[in-house]
Amino acid sequence: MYPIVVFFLLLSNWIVFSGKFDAFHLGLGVVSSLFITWISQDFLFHDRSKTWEERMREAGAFLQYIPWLIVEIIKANLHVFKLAMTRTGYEEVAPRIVTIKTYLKTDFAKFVFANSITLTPGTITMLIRGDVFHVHTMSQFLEDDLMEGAIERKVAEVFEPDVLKRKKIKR
Amino acid sequence: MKKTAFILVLCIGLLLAWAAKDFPAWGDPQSPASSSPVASHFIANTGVDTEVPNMVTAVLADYRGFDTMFETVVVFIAGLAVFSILRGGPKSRTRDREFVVDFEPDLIVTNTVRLIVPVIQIFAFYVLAHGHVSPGGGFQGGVTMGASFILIALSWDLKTALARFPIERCFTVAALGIVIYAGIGLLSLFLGGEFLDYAHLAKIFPVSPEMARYHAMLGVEIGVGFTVTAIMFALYASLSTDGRMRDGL
Amino acid sequence: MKEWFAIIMGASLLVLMIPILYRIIVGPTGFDRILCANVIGTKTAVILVIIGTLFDRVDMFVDFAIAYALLNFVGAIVVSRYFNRTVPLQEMEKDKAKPRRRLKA
Amino acid sequence: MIDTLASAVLAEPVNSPGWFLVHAIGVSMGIVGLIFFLGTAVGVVRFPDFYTRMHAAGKGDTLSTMLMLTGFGLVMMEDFSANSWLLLLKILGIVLFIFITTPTSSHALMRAAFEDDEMPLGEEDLNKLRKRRAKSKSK
Repeated sequence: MYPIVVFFLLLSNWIVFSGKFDAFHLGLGVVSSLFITWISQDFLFHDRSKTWEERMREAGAFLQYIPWLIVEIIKANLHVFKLAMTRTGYEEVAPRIVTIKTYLKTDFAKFVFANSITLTPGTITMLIRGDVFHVHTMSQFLEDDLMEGAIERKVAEVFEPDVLKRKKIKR
Repeated sequence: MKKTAFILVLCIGLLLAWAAKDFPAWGDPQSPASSSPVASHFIANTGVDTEVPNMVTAVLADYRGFDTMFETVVVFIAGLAVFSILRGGPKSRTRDREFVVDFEPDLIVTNTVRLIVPVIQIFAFYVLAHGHVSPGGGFQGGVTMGASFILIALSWDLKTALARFPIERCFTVAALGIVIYAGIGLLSLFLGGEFLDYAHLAKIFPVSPEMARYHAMLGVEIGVGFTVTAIMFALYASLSTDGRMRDGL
Repeated sequence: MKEWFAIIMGASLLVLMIPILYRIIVGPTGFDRILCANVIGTKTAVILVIIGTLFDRVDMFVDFAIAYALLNFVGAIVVSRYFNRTVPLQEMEKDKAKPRRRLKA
Repeated sequence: MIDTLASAVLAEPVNSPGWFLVHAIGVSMGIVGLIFFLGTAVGVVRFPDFYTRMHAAGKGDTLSTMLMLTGFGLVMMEDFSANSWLLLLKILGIVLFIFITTPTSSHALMRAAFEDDEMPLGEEDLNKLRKRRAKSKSK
């Protein structure tokens, strides 16, 4: 099942690249998609124990997550712009390294979380060791924002709703 | 010392910029390169002879196919030479030292690479297969494909990449590429033409001679792509580990 | 109008690259230089699309831009990996006097 | 065939107000990207150490490149034929690629710098820097 999905993803990719719809070029596309499915289909969809309903729900939730992330990226850029261009902003610069511990379990969720941290205002993930993230921050108030865990909760809503549920019951 | 070097570089740069003003203008029909009889022959006849829109590919893989074939052989020999010098030569000083790998695969980098490696590979195949309509071809596609394997080796370690593409298979694939190229040439030789005269392939395939040249060019490009991919990866694997093929970069 | 937009964008991108070039030349550490080279590499993808607009062959230049963005990423990974490189054992023992500063997991 | 199909469904003359709107959105996206890139360039020069410069470069680079490429993609749309849709999709593909890879490469460089014993700016260094700046200002 998974190889077939990978094959069709690669074929659609080929069609976007190629932009030719005659039989010869489409045939070439089918052959090369088959070849790449053969040599490297295990890269995509690393965790194959998930059901397809789960995957579809994840994809839908992730599409809702993207607009929020884009708003955050714009905020991050305005923040950098403020720090770089104004004198008061420059005085604010007080870099530090913050250590946070995450409750996310899977690698992909951690990856999305780390890249979201990098793209949100004033923070960049520096080092990951297991569950512990070392984050470089620009100034104090951003740090508090990070410790509250808004990004983490959003990522957990997308990829690991069970973890979130269990945590709520514990509380 | 740094300043002298900087001034020297600046002087050479200015000299080159000054010399560049003597070049003919871009796309000038009167420039020596465009007005030579060979160029005008290619420009006039490529479309008629081969139906390939991209003249560069037609010149490279058809009119000067002999040249390109031995370029590929040179690439193959270079890879073989680097491999055998580092691997089989007299024991060098570095080979006896013990190495420590002070690195663990990075979670973010590996996940990104997981997402983009299949895309890179399909892009490489696209570049290879569309060499006759847009810029691209065997060399470019092969380099992109090799870069995808090098990316795997960089983000995990060399062992993971070698498990996907063992070094023995590298040289098999590289030799296979040359065999494909020379095989197409020999086939046209046996069909009554000259070596690499693809038009004669139309005798056994149900296509016109022009389309035979068109498709044979694609086959030749695929051969070049095989060789370049395998040799790129073999070069990286040999050079990054001093030929030991373990615990490298 | 399209051509003028492309020309103005390209010219201002080139002007804005001057500060980044300054950081490449002056930059106290090697990492600054790599970082700025990476920024310029990303912007080169944009400039390739602009050149494509000027020559009216965008379909062709977009391919170059994809390849350039890709190789830029590979370059950043190569450099970052090079600094975690394999160290010969003898040299590492020599270095032990100077402890490596690390965060604990 | 697909060309005729697409143009039959989405036929609209090039000079209509709808097209003007699309092109205006593209141009303004490009200009906003340019402004963010100005922030990046100034930040790269002004910030005190490698890690803070990485903040400027990593964030500004992602958004400004994305905005500029999307803007160009919109400006280049002239009809709704299949080819121009595919071109827009290709450019959006580059945008997606940059969206995934730039944070990753900035993380990788940051990690490499940290493991190569390049220490981030501490509190004392910052205070020293501020004092020096204040002194130069009073002069």
